[in-house]
Amino acid sequence: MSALLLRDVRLAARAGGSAMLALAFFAGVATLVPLGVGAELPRLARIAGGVLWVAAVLAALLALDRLFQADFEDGSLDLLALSPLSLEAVAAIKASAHWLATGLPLTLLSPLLGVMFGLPPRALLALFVSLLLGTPAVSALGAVGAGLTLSVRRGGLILPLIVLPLLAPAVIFGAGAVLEVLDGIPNGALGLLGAFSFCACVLSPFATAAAVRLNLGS
Amino acid sequence: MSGPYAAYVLAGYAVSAAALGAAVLLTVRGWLRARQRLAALDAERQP
Amino acid sequence: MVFRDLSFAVEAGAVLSVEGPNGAGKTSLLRMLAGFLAPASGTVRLRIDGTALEDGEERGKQVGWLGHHDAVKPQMTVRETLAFFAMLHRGAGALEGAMEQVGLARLGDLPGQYLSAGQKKRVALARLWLCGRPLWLLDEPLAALDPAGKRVVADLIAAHCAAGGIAVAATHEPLGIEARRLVLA
Amino acid sequence: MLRYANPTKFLALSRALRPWLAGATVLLLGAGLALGLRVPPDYQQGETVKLMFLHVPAAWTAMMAYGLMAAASLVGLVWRHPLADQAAKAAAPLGALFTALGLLTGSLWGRPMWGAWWVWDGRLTSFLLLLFLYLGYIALWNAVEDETRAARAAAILALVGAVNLPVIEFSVQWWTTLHQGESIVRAGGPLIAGVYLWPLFLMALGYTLLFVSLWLMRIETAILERRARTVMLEGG
Repeated sequence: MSALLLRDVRLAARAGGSAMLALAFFAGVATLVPLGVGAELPRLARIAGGVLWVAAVLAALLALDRLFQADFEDGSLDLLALSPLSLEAVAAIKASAHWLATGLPLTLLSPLLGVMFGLPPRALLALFVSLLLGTPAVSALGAVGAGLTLSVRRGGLILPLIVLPLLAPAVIFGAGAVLEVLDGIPNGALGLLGAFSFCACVLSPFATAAAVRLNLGS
Repeated sequence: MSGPYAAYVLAGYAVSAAALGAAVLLTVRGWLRARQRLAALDAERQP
Repeated sequence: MVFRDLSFAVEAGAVLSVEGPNGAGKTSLLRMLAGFLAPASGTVRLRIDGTALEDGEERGKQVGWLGHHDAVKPQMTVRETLAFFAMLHRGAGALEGAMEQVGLARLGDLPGQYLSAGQKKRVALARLWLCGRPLWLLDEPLAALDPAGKRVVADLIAAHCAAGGIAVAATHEPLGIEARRLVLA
Repeated sequence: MLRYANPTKFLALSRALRPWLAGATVLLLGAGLALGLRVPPDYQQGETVKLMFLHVPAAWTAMMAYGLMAAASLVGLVWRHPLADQAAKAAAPLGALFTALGLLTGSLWGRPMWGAWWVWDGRLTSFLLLLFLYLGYIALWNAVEDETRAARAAAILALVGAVNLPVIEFSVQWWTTLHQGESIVRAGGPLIAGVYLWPLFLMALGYTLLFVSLWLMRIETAILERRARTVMLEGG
């Protein structure tokens, strides 16, 4: 079980892996937005939650289309399917490895970028916690998209199109959690985000495994 | 129909009619073409 | 529909060589035996120690698979790849022994990207040996191998069957050991 | 239901239904328009209330289409019915069309009050996301080469989408209350007075039957095309 997790995380973390790519993209977007929107911190703070959340989701999606395709193309996926682990377990582990390699680093980096948007400390904490709760859902639902686009040569292009509507609630609740602190009006965003993320993480492996299974028959 | 916003209403109806009309036309055209192709192939197979 | 009305049985210790032109369905047959692909009709049954396994995924857990691609990651060394799959498939074999047997003894720490096609195939063979599964399904095992490599394949299969295993190989050239032949038209 | 699963029976059924469906659709839309266009202008929205007769039926049909698509996908996935897969595939473009129409008439309807062509109103936003779900579904169908795998992949997506739809709907409504403070007048549907109810109902039913007739015809087309392909393959 952990062998697969460690292998995937190590593969993603290595130079060619996706971890650095996601972080670079996240930081890149976070620096470009103020250049586009203007430097008034009060205004930036207002949109910080939303912008950083969207940037984090897109950064996480970057690494997703190779989640299964790399193993599919080099024959590893066949061997993974023959392992004592069920495909659902493999799907869950793959999604967790993706979260460890991309979701978690993005979450750890987010407070630093939040400072650049003039977010007060309590809002930084809200941003951090919302990403901590929400990025697993991005990996889980993203894994479904990765499974579905497994046999599509340039699957990466339609993966965002398929997954983004499904991630809308995560972005809404995530950004809402930051606004809650800024406006001082409790809106229960974190609770809703936690519930959404939990359901996504529990249910997605079944859909992902089904998607992978049908591609194994090729 | 009068009033400042009558134009919007007309636009709405015009676009809806155009879009639905196009959908009907395209669907029927596709259907006819499929029928003709099948008929032609059947005729070809047993002259 | 690739093939139909096909039925055969292979008993323990036997080798079945599946032959036929390209596109005859050799690979599809192997994938069906492995449980990746469900047959449109009919059943695939593996009887092992008295219990009959018909469900594809159950059967898959008894299958040693050698596919077209050798599943060797460029960034992982030979030893890392073998160790990973041995742990994943809970194989009991000794790593060093397996590497020696396929002639990779000195290449343990070489990352996959520097391996030739033949060497990658040997890694796949070592993995097959390590994982110790009763039913071996081999898709063109002799491809990309030099004569010495071909002998390794023959020896491995012979040893596997001597220990009571079954081997089904899709191949274009003779395996170099005594085997029943199944030709797909 | 399974009796109509085999294509020839389906073709017979569809052919039999077609005249009735077409006739009913024309009658309903005709009556709906006749009544709707002569309805008195709303005290608050003036003439634009007439757009409601386009927006609400289109939006309703778009949602219903997704429901039918998901149901057909489930049947196709579980009982492995190629006809159900074709039914789901045939419904998607129509569903997307009605969603787009709903969006367009919605923005036209809201334009006078909100003073902007697009407003992030809860309903419009959730229909925009529904449109993305449709486009993703259609894109997946076209991206996967092998037809049977494409059908199953799309079916899984449709089901995942269907499970998520209520969540998306809720999160968007929640989101609008969140941003309530920013002076967006909530364009809630007007209290539907009796006089508007009838045209609305007729139009909604008319749209629904229009969708069903187009849907059945598109499924027939798919069956005929598939038959043509098999004839070509065997004939060759």
